[in-house]
Amino acid sequence: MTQFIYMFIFAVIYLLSIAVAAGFLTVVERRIAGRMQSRIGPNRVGPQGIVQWIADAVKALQKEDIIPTDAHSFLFKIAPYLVFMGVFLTLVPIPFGAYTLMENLDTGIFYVLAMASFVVIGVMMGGWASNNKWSLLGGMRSAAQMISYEVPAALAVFVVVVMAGTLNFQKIVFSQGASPVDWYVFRNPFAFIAFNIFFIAALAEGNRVPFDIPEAESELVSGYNTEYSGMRFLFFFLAEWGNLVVIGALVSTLFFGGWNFWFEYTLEFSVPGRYPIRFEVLGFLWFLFKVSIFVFIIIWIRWTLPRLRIDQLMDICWKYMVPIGLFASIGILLWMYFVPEKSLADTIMRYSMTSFGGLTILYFFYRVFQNLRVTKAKIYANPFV
Amino acid sequence: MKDGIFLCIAAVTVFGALVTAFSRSIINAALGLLLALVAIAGLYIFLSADFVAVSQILIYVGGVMVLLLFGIMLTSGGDNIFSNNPIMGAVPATLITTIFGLLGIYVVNTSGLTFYQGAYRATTRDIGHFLLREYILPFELVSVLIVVLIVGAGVMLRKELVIVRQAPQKKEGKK
Amino acid sequence: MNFLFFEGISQNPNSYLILAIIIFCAGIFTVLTRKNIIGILLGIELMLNAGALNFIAFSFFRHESADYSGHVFAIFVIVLAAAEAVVALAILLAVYQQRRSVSTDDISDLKG
Amino acid sequence: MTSATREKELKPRVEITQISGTEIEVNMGPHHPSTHGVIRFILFIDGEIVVRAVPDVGYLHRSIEKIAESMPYSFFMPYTDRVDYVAAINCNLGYALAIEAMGGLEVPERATWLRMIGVELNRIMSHLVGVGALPLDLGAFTPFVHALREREHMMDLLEILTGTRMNNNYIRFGGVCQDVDDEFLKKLEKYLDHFVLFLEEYDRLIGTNKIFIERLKNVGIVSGEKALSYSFSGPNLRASGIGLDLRKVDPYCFYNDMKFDVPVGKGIKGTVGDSFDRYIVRIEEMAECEKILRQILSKIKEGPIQSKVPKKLVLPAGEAYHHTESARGELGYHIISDGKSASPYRIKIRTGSFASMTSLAEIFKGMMVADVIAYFASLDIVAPEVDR
Repeated sequence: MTQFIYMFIFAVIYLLSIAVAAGFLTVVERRIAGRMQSRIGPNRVGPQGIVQWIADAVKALQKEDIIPTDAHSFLFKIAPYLVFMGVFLTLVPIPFGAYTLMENLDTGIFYVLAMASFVVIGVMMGGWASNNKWSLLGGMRSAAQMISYEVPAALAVFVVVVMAGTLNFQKIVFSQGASPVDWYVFRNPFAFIAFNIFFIAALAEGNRVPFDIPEAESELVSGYNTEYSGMRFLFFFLAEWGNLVVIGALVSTLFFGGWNFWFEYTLEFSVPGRYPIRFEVLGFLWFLFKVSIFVFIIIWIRWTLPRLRIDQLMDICWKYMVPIGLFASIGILLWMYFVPEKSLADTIMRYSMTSFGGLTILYFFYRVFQNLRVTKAKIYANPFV
Repeated sequence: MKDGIFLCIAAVTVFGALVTAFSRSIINAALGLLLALVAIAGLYIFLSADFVAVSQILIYVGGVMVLLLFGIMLTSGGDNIFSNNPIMGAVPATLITTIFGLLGIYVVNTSGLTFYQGAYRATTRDIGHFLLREYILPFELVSVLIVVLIVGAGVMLRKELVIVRQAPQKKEGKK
Repeated sequence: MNFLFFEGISQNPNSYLILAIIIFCAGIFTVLTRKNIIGILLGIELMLNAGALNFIAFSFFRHESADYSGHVFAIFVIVLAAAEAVVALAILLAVYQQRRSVSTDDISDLKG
Repeated sequence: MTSATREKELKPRVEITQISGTEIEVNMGPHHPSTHGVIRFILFIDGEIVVRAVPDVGYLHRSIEKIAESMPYSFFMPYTDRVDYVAAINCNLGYALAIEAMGGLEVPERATWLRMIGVELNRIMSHLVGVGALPLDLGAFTPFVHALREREHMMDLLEILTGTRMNNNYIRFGGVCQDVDDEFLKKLEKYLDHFVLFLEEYDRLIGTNKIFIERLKNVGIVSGEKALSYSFSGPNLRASGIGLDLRKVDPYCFYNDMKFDVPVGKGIKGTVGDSFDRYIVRIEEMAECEKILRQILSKIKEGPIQSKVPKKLVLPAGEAYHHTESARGELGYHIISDGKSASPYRIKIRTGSFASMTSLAEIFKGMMVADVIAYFASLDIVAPEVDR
């Protein structure tokens, strides 16, 4: 019985933290968007506007909860909760630290892929039940899109699962090291391809630009959540921004070493209580840092790119990402067979991939400064206005 | 506690199945099925089959149910969706169902199987071993089936377009 | 009938088997009473699930040693159910495009 | 691009047969985020494909032409601002030139230069809104804000020039309403230096974006003959490969002396007359505007800004049609005077946006919903100009 009470308490803590994280992310996103658009963004509520999200939430809660006359009211009511549930449940097996996780599920990543399907159902239901043609179009688009992009996402996950030999998140983290050369993304070219595919597919699953056609505000007004208001809209909202955390956490766990922080997790630590608490805290912060980098990249993409048309979206999925994913998943099998771990070829590949990644980042900054020089633009570095 | 949860899940399963069976609107029936499928996944976890449970949700909720809802939404135009399923032939159906039910209870009652106490164990790796060692032939056959399925779906899609190009003329003739 | 086989109702195989019977009967009833083809498909899914539940239950309670054949069968059932749903819906949509109906009454050309 | 691949790309994506036969009638507008004001299309869609489209105008009709009949000629000038609020001075100019031609009024040289500054600045501002709203409708918000930021600077300049930021009501019969000092001209020149850089930056940011190009190329192709038959004018016509610019063909003000090119669509990414051409023509036209402004700055001289105009203006009986090149194409004022009263007998305004609207029903056929938005945004239609 006490076990269930603990479970309940932890669930509530998770729920609150995801709500806070999602709310905070909306402010962060708006501030970043403001920076990118030569404006300030919300900075009035609280210092630097960091509690703007509370004001937004309170305002949204005060709104009348409108249910359209001819809507299927039960489905209409339940859809946002299904979507939120789908996102929230994916957090269960994701490790934020050696012990900071809800349940070390044996089916780990497979479970996450499964829970994402609740989102599809919820979005479809919401779109259909609204009795609005734009919503219906949005729901249909989103179902088609999410189901399609589950295929490349699963293929990319397959690469990691083959390398780790397990579906379990914690074991995936253990089998990667702390330093960049040990991260899966830099282990071999196929894993690098898989990372790219997974990241793009995750963007599409999370309905983020450039794949946000289900809620394309310039085409479908607001897609599946057109008719929603108040509390129910807030849940769609929470799910969308909670999804950012989930995507970031998944990418950094699967490809970027998770919470592993510059020391090796030895067997000695696996005994409960032997693991130093400072390591746990450092690991947690390190993980959050990685997650926030990916969240930033996602936000950055959102405020940079236009969205695709639906046939282009499907082309990208089925003509490019699925074949490339298949190539990567076959390639990784051959790689694992012919290049044993810690062999010379493996080591060379790790270091060359890592330096390749580093050079890519350096090249990016070079290009940025090049562009700045050509256009004679100025950087305003101070984030606090 | 465990029993209580089990009873709750069992009740949800039965409720979902009954909604599927008796609801008049097809969309409610589909929802009932969704509920039953998720609850059955819960039952699988009680039976230490967590991998199967997750597969159930991944494939049924993420795949089959979405397809079914798609089908429902595409094929029922607006108004008739709530009332297009008059329960027909209820009496013979009830009869047949009762016979099957009684048969099942009789079999369960008189099977005389020996049961052992089950215990929870992690299963993913073992299922993998079973699939790729003892059931490799069915596994590969399923792959072939799925390839046939993909090709077949593609072929059907092409056919649709061909049929449809002639369709408007036919319609005019009928009118 | 030894209803309380082991301690606790959730540790009792018969409770799962009877649950499977109920689900199966609901599936049969659905198949027999629905006019809508999709409705019939829903019933078939229920029946398949009842079967899979039985497989898992037997795998759990019938073997002392770890034998996952039941699980494997259940996975096959799930995969085949998905395949069947895809084919059925493809056929259904093809029929719908020609007939503008998904009712079994309207699709009776092959009836003698 | 080889001819085979081009042919493949040009083929309609889906043949317009009844694919599933279920047409849904959706109502895009009058209140829709991407119809820019209140324009309405009734789209009959089949899945994502538009089978039929019925554009519907008139939701922003304010009877401006009728109002003109009940007031003196000069009182109507503020109303012309509201014909196209994005390029207000352009609309002022057309009206003023028509009246001046009819009444034989003189315009001082400096006034004409100032008019041209206002018109060209306004044209740039209008095109900025056009090329900003295009990525906005394709889902990218940031370029829109960047374009509006620049427009904001120009509004500051216009404020110095005309006294207001929007709906300037700058031009008077026989002149302009206020003069500027040399400081303004210096500011303008300094701003133009910045604007060239911005334009290049903007084009690098947007015009080379893969998704942006993919969304626009070969979408909504309007060939040259088609464009003429739709009575397109302005940038939309020039994007279809026909270099017809009223500033060159039928020059007014001092455009005769100006050296500038008329950019035409060349189909650099796809086909001549596709949506990308309409984008790139506007970008190039802004660069031309910048050239014109520099020439004006080098030629402008001191002098009076207003000629003598009778208090009560009564035009001789007859009619006149005067057209100018506005930001959205030919802007023509057809004025009929009965020769007795101080107000026009009838005014008819011909606008570019309304002409562009005529193409929608035909072009939308067989498009995807997303392309509908892209095509419509690339036309740069402003709702009040459609309805007046």
